[in-house]
Amino acid sequence: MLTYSNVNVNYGGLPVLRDISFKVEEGECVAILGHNGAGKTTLLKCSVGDVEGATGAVSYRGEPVVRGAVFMNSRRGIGLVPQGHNVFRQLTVRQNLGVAGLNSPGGALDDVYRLFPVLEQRGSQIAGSLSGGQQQILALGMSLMTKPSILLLDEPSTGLAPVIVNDVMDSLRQINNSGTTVVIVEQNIPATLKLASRAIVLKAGRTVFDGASRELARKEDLWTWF
Amino acid sequence: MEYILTIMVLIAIFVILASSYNLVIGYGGLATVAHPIFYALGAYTSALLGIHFGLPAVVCVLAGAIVAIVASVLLALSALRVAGDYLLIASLGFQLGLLQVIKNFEFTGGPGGISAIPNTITGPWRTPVYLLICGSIAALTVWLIARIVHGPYGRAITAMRDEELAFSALGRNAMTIKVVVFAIGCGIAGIAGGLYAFYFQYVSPEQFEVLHSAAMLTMVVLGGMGTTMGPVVGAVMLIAIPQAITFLNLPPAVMAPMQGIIFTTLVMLFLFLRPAGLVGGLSKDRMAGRTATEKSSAGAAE
Amino acid sequence: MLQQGSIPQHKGKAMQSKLITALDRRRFLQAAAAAGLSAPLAGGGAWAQSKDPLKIGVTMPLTGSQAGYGNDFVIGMRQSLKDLNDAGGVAGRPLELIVLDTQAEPPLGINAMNKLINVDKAPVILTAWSAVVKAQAPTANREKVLLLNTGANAPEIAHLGDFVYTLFPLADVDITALAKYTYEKLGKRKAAVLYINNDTGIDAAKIYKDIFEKAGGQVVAYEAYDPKATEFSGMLLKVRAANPDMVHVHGLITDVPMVIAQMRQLGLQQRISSYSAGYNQKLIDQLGPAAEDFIVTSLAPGVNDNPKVTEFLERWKKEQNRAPNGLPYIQYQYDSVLVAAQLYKHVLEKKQEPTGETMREALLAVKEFDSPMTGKTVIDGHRVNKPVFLLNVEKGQFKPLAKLD
Amino acid sequence: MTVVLRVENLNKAFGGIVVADNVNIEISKGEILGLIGPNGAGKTSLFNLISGVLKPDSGHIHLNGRRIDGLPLYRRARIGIARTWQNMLLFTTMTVMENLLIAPRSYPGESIFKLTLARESVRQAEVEARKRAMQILDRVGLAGTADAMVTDLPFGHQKLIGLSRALMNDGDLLLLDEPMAGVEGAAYETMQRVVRQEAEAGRAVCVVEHNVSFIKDLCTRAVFMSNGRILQAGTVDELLASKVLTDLYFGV
Amino acid sequence: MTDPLVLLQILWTGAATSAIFVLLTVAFSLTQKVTGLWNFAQAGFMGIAFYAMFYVLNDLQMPLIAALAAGAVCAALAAVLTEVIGLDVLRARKSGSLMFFIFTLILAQFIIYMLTLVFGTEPQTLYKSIMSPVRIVGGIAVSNWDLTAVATAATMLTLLFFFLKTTKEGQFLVAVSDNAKLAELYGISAKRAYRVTAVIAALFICAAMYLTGTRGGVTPNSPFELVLAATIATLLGGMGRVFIGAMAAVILALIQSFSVLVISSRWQNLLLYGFLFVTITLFPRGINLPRLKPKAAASPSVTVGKPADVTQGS
Repeated sequence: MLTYSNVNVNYGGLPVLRDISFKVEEGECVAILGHNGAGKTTLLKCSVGDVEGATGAVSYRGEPVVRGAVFMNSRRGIGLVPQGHNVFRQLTVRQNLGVAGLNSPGGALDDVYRLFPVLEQRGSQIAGSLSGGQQQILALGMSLMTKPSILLLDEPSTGLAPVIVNDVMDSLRQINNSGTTVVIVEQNIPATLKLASRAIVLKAGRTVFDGASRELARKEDLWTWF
Repeated sequence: MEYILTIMVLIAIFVILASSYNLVIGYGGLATVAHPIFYALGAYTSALLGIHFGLPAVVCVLAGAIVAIVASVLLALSALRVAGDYLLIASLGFQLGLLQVIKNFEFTGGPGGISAIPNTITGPWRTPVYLLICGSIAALTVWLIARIVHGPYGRAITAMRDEELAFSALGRNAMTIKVVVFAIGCGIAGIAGGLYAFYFQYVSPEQFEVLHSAAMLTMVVLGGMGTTMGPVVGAVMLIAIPQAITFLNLPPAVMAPMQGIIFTTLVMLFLFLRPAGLVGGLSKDRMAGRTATEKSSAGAAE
Repeated sequence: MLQQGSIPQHKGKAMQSKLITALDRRRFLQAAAAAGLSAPLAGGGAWAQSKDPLKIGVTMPLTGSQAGYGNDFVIGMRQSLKDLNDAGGVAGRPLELIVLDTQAEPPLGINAMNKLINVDKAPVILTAWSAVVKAQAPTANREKVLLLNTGANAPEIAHLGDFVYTLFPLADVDITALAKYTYEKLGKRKAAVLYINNDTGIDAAKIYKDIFEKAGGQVVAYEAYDPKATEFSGMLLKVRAANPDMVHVHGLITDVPMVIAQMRQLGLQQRISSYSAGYNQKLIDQLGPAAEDFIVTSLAPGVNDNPKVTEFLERWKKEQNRAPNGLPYIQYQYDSVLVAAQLYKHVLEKKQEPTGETMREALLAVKEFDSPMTGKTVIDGHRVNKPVFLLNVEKGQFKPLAKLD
Repeated sequence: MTVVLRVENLNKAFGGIVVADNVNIEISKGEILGLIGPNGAGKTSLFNLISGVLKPDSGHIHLNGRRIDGLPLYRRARIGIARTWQNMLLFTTMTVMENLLIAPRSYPGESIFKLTLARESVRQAEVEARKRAMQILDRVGLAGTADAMVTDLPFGHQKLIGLSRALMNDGDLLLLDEPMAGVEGAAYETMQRVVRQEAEAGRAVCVVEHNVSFIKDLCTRAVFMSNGRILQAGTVDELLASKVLTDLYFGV
Repeated sequence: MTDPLVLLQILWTGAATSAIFVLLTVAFSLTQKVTGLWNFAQAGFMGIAFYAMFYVLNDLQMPLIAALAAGAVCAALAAVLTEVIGLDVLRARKSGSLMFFIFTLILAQFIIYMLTLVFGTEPQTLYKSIMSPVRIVGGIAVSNWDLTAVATAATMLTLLFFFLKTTKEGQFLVAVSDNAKLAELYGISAKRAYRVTAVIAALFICAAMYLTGTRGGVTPNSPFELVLAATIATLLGGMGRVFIGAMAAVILALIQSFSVLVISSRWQNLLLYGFLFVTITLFPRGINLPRLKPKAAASPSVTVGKPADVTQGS
């Protein structure tokens, strides 16, 4: 569904991604792990064409990802939830969801409300005034409004209380079970490994592990990767 | 010949202005548009002192510079707390407001300006002597600014502009540097004002309208912001080109707008083709922020 | 001949003179063509080439907000020039106007003047617009070039120095007359004075106020407005509250119609006066019936007072296909060239080199000049006096109201 | 051992996000303290609080017994806090040498008065600073690049320049924010060597680093942070062996 | 002076004439909100709109509707071209704000010189007459122009409000102005939003120039004054708050009108610039008018990931 082949990215002399190749299959749930600076965010950005000067090929359903026009990739069904509670801060919750769903006729509002009842309750609240956890949930809900076929998440649990992290992960599981492919970048490794069946570990821009989550847990040199 | 010399005096004055503006905006990274008002303060102060107290021209010009410095420090202390676009707009308000004050006071001659500024040098050698004075001061300004920006002080300025946070965290006081750079730049503009007043013996508020800061800015950018010789080249070109165009003997109704069109077209062309300016060489479009690569490298660590 | 002695010296002065002469000639040809001189030039080509023209510098706003006047001023001058040259010029030499643009802005005025003095070597320069004259004065005094004002009226012009003279009566002449007339003849007691906040307005408004109050009247509102303003309601309502019985608006043709329009729209029905800048058909066009009973001054006789003016106007209409902007001013422009020619004549007759100093001496010596369009010009120190004509708008036209001496 | 830095009951929150939750830390002369924890744990924020980029909501910071939490950023550097940055924050339009010359604690060239009135002292300071800068560059093996633009250097070298610049400040406390991120090979070795030397020379060093082997090799003591709180302190081995922390980190 | 009729008259006339100011402020402020730019090139678009109308009315002798259409189309075209040829390039280069500032300012000057070349510098009015019929309503003079101005401003503001609130394209603008990068992730093209904004701004500019040109003379240079006023109102309203900016425009106009009662009218401009300077130094985020929804403002705003780059946790 999503294919990376020999992707390389450099920022001002620093190689951020080196020769990354992997495939995400339809319906999979993949975790991408690695410490700060390992290149995880860049990796995600490549799949919506938001990285200048990336070499190699990223393709989605056999078609290459359009470079430099994020909105076109988004319309094709690639949903990215960026890091840092990215919501339209000046709009209400309902407006946020509305705006996100504008390009996907039919609407997924009911599904989103079923998944995240809190969004319905907070419908008229200005998004910027939500708590961090609620913003993260809103961002997730907004992404679902685009009815993505593949959902890429960048550290959805950052700054969330542990209880909420569980909620978010549960929702993601439901989303994945309903047929949406999920790729998740996380620092919160335990929660992520419970969710994802497959893990990819990046270190300094290279893939150092790609396999089943259960296998990862057995690795002896785990600490040296992080 | 005399006419050419007069133009050269004007060029010298604008070299002083553009260079000092470059110190503030190019090297200091302080985006203000209030430079003409300091030029005005210098001009008015020296003109008024010359007329009412008959002080020697040198004293008047220096007093003008001091007034410009004092005003610039006042502006700096209130406006340098805000940065970027805000500083731009705050300085705009300062410029427009102070000019309005000058226009409305009687002792400044109101909107009509002051015309009876005493002549300090008489005789056929007046313009050559002025050219010598203005030229020397222009050269001195360029030299002084080059010295400032290339010595240890300039290093501090550059570092401050490059990365203010790291700069402060190394023990350097960014605010002091900003205020001092601003004051020096504006003080030099004040001197230019004094020279103008004594040479042309006439000052009026229109000469210091905010659009003139666009002209000065254009000189700086066209020549090469943050370079020593850039503003010099810019000032020479921007004064000389319109003068040269007047020799084409176009009908007047075409002349003025043609001058403007040629001028703005040139500026836009340079803006797009040589964003770093004529003298800019290899330095990048670095005036009001970092370049693309720097920015993304800052974000590269996720 | 008399003047020949001066020419070689003039010619041999500097290396660049050749280039400049070439430039000048080209400009002259262009100027001649522009002024419709091409036909007589063909006939008089022989003398035009054999003898250097006598130069008269002109600095006028040819572009910018005042260009409408400035350009017409120059047309007026060129008509005068044509008539002079058709009649053989001065002492057999043609006259030449070298016209530079000031945009009515002081720095450009200085710049243009420098060019006229240094490149074109004109000993006499005709100029107008108060701020420009003020700015040029130090240069004139320093370089000893005769600067003649042909249209600015700031009273300060009388005190600008030894080389600055006016051919145009300053504001104290017409404004004094108008203020007196308003009090004495129109019987107004409470006046409001609105003026543009620049050289034109400030001094004139002061004079109006002084004279009106001295006469026994009361100035109940005295307000300045920014030259760039387009919105006057607040000021006008202040006037309305003060309830004057006469309003004097001292501004330019760019703003006076707007002031009057907004005034009428706010329900102020008082009679309005202005000075000669308001003497412009455009104002009536823009205001329609609201312009009725509007009083302006004129410092030159009109069509009814002087047949030459009628002739001049007809010729203008024929050549330009329209009426001139600010006719009374343009009459002064026509006459100003004649004054300059008379100065040249005097200097050349005395076998002097025409320089700023000799031209100035000539001015003081001749003192009285024929001025067909505006009546005799008598140089009285740094002032001139002329009769003041008042006009009133009746049924969409300026009609003579009074002549005040 | 002399305590160089003492942080007492430090608190800081942005809106609802707590970056420092009653943090207490002491670092002594010659010690290298490792600061580990997941992303968002508040490690960099702690550096920012100590160096003065951020003002704490409450709590005290002492350097060599002197309370410093009220001082502005630049004053703290002058009394002896040197730090590096996660994103390096090098002066990108300047050469390597120039980057270093900005950094000495005393910099008379910063004063326009000294520049005009005490030229000689400025010159003297300049000469000394250059000498010191060359020594430091020599130590990191980059003496040859003194006149190169920093942006022309490879990433690992830029990191070393970031460190060298901090070393120009000869104060007692050195804060290193992810010195190893993106660094490999020879540069890695150099970094490790230089940091160790600094500690041996008597500085108190605090390192934020994800590279656990680096922490393991260098640090005698480490603290584990999460959600702005210090969860555990001890030797590196203790921390790594701790079931709680490993679970927290990996949940295996 | 304290005659209530006078005060009412000032209020009415001030409010009516502020319509021009309001329309231009909305154009400027909306552009600033969506694109994040201080687009001084709008001074040029104003000139284009005016002279297009002037040309169609006076030289082609066509009806008003054609003139308005021509003015709007020409201004919109210029605005969109500026986006495509100029601003997009600078954006792609990630130029500093000073570059944008110079570019828009120089472009405005360029357009103004072009217009000068073609139309000269004489002040022109759209119609020969600048008089407009007046009726007295309860002792207050109300001119047709006043009514047109108020109606135009009110209609256009209402339309804009509903455009932004209810239409898809309008919501795109809102999203892009809030966070362009994020909007792209939801399939919204920022470039397209910028262009739509340029067109809307052109419509407002055209309406404003119609009002200006029927009230007094316009020269190629006059838009500079106008754009300056719009900048100031935008700032006082607080950036990104278009409708509050429009309110600020009305209030500023009224303050100017009323100030005449206490100070000489020649000091009016100083008042304006003084406001600008004080506001920007004391309240760089604009004067905070009490929010209509106090609850939303009172609840703690979370600034995750915002507290400057350096504070991002490791």
